[in-house]
Amino acid sequence: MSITYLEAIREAQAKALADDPRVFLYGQDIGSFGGAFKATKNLAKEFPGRVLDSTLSEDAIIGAAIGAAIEGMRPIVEMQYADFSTVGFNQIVNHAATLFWRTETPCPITIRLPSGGTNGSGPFHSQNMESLYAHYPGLVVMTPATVEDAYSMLLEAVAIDDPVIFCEHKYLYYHLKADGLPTEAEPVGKAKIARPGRDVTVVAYSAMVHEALEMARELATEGTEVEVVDLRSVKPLDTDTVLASVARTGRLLAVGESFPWGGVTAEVVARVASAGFGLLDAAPQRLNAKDTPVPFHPNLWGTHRPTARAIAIAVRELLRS
Amino acid sequence: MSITYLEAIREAQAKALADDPRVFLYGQDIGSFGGAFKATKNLAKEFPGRVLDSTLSEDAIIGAAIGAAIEGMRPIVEMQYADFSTVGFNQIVNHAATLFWRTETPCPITIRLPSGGTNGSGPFHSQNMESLYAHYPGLVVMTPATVEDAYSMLLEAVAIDDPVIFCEHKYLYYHLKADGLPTEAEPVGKAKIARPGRDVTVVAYSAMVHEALEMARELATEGTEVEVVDLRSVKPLDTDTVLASVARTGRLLAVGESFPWGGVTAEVVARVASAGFGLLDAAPQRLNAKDTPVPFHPNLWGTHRPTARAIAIAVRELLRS
Amino acid sequence: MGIGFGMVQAMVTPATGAGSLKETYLGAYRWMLLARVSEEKYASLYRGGKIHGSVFLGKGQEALSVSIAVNLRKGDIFSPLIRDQAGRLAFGESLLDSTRAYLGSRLGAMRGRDGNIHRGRPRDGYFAMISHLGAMIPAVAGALLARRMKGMTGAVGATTIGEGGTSTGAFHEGVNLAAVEQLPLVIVIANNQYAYSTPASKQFACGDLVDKAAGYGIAGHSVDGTDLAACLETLRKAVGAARDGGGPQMVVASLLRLAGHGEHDDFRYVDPELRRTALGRDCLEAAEAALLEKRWATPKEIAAWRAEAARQVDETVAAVQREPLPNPDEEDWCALSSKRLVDGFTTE
Amino acid sequence: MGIGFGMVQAMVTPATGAGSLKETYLGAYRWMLLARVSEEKYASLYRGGKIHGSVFLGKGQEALSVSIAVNLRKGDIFSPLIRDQAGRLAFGESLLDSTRAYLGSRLGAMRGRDGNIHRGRPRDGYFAMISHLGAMIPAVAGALLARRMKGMTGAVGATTIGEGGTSTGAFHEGVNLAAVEQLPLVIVIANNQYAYSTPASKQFACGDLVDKAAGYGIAGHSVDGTDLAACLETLRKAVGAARDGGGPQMVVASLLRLAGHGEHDDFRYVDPELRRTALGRDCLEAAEAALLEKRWATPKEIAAWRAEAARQVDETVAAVQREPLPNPDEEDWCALSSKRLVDGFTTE
Ligand SMILES: Cc1ncc(C[n+]2csc(CCOP(=O)(O)OP(=O)(O)O)c2C)c(N)n1
Ligand SMILES: Cc1ncc(C[n+]2csc(CCOP(=O)(O)OP(=O)(O)O)c2C)c(N)n1
Ligand SMILES: [Mg+2]
Ligand SMILES: [Mg+2]
Repeated sequence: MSITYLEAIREAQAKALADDPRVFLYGQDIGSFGGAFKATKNLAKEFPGRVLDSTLSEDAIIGAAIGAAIEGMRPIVEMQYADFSTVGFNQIVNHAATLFWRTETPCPITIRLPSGGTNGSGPFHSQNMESLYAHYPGLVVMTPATVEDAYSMLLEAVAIDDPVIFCEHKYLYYHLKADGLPTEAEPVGKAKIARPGRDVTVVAYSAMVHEALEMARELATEGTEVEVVDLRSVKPLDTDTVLASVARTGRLLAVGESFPWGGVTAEVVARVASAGFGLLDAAPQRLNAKDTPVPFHPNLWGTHRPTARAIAIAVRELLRS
Repeated sequence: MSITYLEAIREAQAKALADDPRVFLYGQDIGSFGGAFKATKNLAKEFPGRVLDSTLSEDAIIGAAIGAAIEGMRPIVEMQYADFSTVGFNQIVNHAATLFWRTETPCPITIRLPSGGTNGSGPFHSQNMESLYAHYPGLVVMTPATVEDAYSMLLEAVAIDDPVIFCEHKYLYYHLKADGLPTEAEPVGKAKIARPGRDVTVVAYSAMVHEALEMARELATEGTEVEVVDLRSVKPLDTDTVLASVARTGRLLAVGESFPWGGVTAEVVARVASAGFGLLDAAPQRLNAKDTPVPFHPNLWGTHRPTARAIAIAVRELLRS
Repeated sequence: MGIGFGMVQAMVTPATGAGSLKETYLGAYRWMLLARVSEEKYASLYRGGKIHGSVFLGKGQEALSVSIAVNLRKGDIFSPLIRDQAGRLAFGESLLDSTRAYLGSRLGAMRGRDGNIHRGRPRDGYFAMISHLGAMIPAVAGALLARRMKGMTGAVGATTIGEGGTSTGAFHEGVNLAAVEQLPLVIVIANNQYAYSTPASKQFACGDLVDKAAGYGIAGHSVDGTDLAACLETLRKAVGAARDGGGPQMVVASLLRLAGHGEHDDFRYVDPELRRTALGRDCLEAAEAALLEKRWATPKEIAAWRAEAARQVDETVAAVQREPLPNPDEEDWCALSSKRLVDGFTTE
Repeated sequence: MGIGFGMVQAMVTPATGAGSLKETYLGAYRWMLLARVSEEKYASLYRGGKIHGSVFLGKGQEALSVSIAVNLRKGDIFSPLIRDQAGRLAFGESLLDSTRAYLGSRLGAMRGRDGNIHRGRPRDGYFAMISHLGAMIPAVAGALLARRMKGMTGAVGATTIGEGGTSTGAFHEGVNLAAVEQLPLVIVIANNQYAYSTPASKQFACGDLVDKAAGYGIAGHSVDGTDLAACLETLRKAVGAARDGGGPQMVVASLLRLAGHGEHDDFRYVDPELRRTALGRDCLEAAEAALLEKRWATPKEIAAWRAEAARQVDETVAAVQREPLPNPDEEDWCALSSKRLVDGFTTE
């Protein structure tokens, strides 16, 4: 059996619904229609009354999920696109994220954000928002890069008593496949060596892991062994695994698909520079998308986002330094 | 004549209104009441019809300012507290910030964000949001630390053809005083050496500049010469001035009042590590607020935010490394 | 010492139940009195520099606020806002909890992390507002949605907002969601004529805010917010209708804020004309006058109740002032309940 | 070749002016036809893989959309949404501009940076929507506020939204702001019964969306969105009332979306019953039938107009397909207009 990243997300939701009566799904068009990307296909039929179509109101959707969580439920909310979570931003960062700290009331909600660029999606259907949410205290931010992680991390997200921002990458939805669903998983908060190598560490997450792996395969043909670290979650961020890798390679490139100012790559480089300065044989580097909105036309988009080719150039440069 | 940081903000708005008929002010309670902090005191009377009280609708306030900017006006918007801009977040990051890039239509709006912690203000009236806005392309983010900069940078913000997030610090409003208003100013985008020193570079901005200066005065009595760099704007961020300072001192501590994950301090450390690795004699370090919401009670708040004392500890540690 | 859930003095029988009108009125009156007296105390502590942050008073809005709470039952949800001291107490918050929040006691529900009006005990159905106006409405709606999913029936949720708050997108999305889902939600709008300094004429253009109810397809009720009997009756109807499956109920009360926006504010912007109209009537004084007129109480009784309220407040404040303040060294500085997921990286 | 501002064929005299009903109707019909034909072409290009991203059609909504634009004048503002191809063209957008946006031509107003429905030329009063529904309403309101401040009078702004979009907070805040400021804003709500797959019954609980107008204190108009004559007349009234100082006007049109949400969508979720009701009538076919019935056009003329529209569309598409595509090396990759303020730090 072969299963896609998207199907894994569907299966995780099905399992969460089956295993725990407190789980329900909430979002636009997720009921009988099965969601804009079909991540909830058939779930409304399989779990009557537990997959609810919402109004077109992101702020109220998140607010309602918080209220339901206070009542002991464990909602999984789908934003139609990550980009639309800007409209529910306040409820996420000021209500969900502060509730436990302020009142000792847990807020176990999972917010699924279909994230990242795809062909022709343009400025408002391509954004990566992990860095914004990770900046705020009180949120867990997951960024699965594999089918297995999409499945197991989503299940873990639902089990966690805190609000989880689940950044699933649309570019991986249909193309990324695995042979089956995992039965066990690394715990959230642990990064993973996606490919071992001794010459340079490339830290990536979500879709960028695959660009990094493609680059690593290419550079392997030239005799360069790239170690690719998949962060898996960006908050918490597993500094130890990154440092251990840099200890082996002495060189670091952090790659992210979001905008260049701040964000995951800045955090990774800053942590390594602070805590692993002595491990570095060369200046640590970053590669991000360009500092403009995400362009609509594929000709532009292909340059805006980091690709295997662009990463390869950055790695070669880093190896020369 | 002595003038406070808050009065400088008022004077800058008065001058902008007087100099340019396209300027108008828009926000909650800013009309005859003069604003929650009195930053627009008397301006409604002095400039009839150009200081408008808005509805209690942050999203629409920003949206309306964008529309007015399209019509050639130059609105200055006051959010009652920076924290409430989360409700207008979408209009800021997805509409104002993308307008020029998408349509070649400039969007000259200035959004004033009364920012930062003060005694007893708690989780929802203390936030620093510069890092969130700086992450998005298409915005200029200013963080003045002095009375002079509050004045001249606000005037420059109004003159700029792009949306400016103007983070003014509430803690400085009443206490920070200068002898008068400046007649000339460093351009936006240039950082400033707030205090020269040869032993260590402390990069700060906004209220943290003053904590850093206090720390520097204290350490001077122990014979340590701290160089304090005031970033002035965090986007653009003047990497050159920071690097030049680190070239002199070999040591870097970046201090910010916001939450620890990502943000200005990560960006500063990452840039210096990338572009100035060879200049560093020790691992660059960061000091931020703690990773919880901003606490209400002063006993907790005093520990949550970086203070001169906490910075001193971090600097001493850095000097030992 | 703390007044709280189950306290005898004011175990108000909900007006929907068996209690006589007199009992209900008297009970409500005494909560109003306690609210007024406690807030006066907080205001004086604030002026004396003993309270950090802000103090917002419900002066003039006690009749409305208490009428919500006395019509709620155990198991209902109440999500108050900044002018709801009366409703909070009547819903079951102890004076101790309230005072601890203001003074930042380490022993209180908020533990000095958050203060004053942001307090609550969400798991007891007593929600803790965030500052962003309108944000609590969808939260209460979601809680009611959850109860329906759990098969729990018969409970209602009530939440309050000012006329200024009706201009927020959160208000609209929340009320609309509740309407579409036909949830037992009572939305009480206190039109106290000002949002901070902004007059109501700058917040909405409809003749009466209750005109909004039809636009959401929900029931609307108007009431004189200075008249305790009218408030009790209107809320009885509205809460009852929600409980009986009538869907969301919007109650619009007209009144005037009789204090500054917060205690830092001298509210000079309030039109003096307005203060002389019926809107400017003090609901507590009006209730007292009614009590005397109906001979439900004597002046002496009223004086005794006020003295009793003052005694409780003073005692509570004195006790809380002896309590430990928050201590940064005892904080875990962790915003997550899942401690294992803390992002523990720090460099100092 | 491009149809655009001032083109003779369809210089529609606004219905408010001197033009006869026949002239107005005929002009509007021809814009509808051009919209339909051009969108059919875009859809076929999409299916052929020649268009990146999505294609959303206004099929069934042309009568409503065009009626807005033909009632606007030069100097007015139009902020269309995803189903407004007819209104866009009638407002003065050239077919060339439209086609360039879809095909991502480097020469178009959007230069391949943004595509399809997000296009516009804001400085010409033709706003460029962001995707987030409701967000354009306050922007148009703000532009009208600015004009008032500048002392410009007589202009109106019109914007459209679907019934789904009325559930957003942005809609509420924007309409309310316009109402409080009494701006000459026409808000056209196309209740096409679905928001993507979600039926209208899941978006609002009022009987008719026009019930919302009273809640904002603004005028409301209802119209059969499948009837061109009715739409022209209703918009004539609404735009005229806004222009004459009547404040915001809310127009609610009932109709049915006759295409998928986007061209990727087979809209199987649409109730077949509904398609057979009056709501499901194709406004273009109905307009044609009316033209014939009134003898304002012969079948031959209609066929010729359609052929002419197809020729224009084909020529435009062919021309645009020869135009250069965006080139990343020629981009400045700079989101600011103030180039000196670019945050130029990159490490590669
Ligand atoms: C979204 C948002 N914007 C601004 C504020 C700041 N603020 C706090 S109370 C208030 C006035 C509220 O007026 P109203 O809703 O009428 O309630 P009232 O104070 O009159 O009881 C404002 C503007 C806020 N809390 N939330
Ligand atoms: C705030 C927001 N949330 C979600 C979406 C995704 N989305 C695009 S169109 C659409 C349906 C819109 O329905 P309606 O407003 O009725 O307009 P229609 O498509 O029927 O013309 C949705 C959910 C969006 N654009 N904006
Ligand atoms: Mg009010
Ligand atoms: Mg629709």
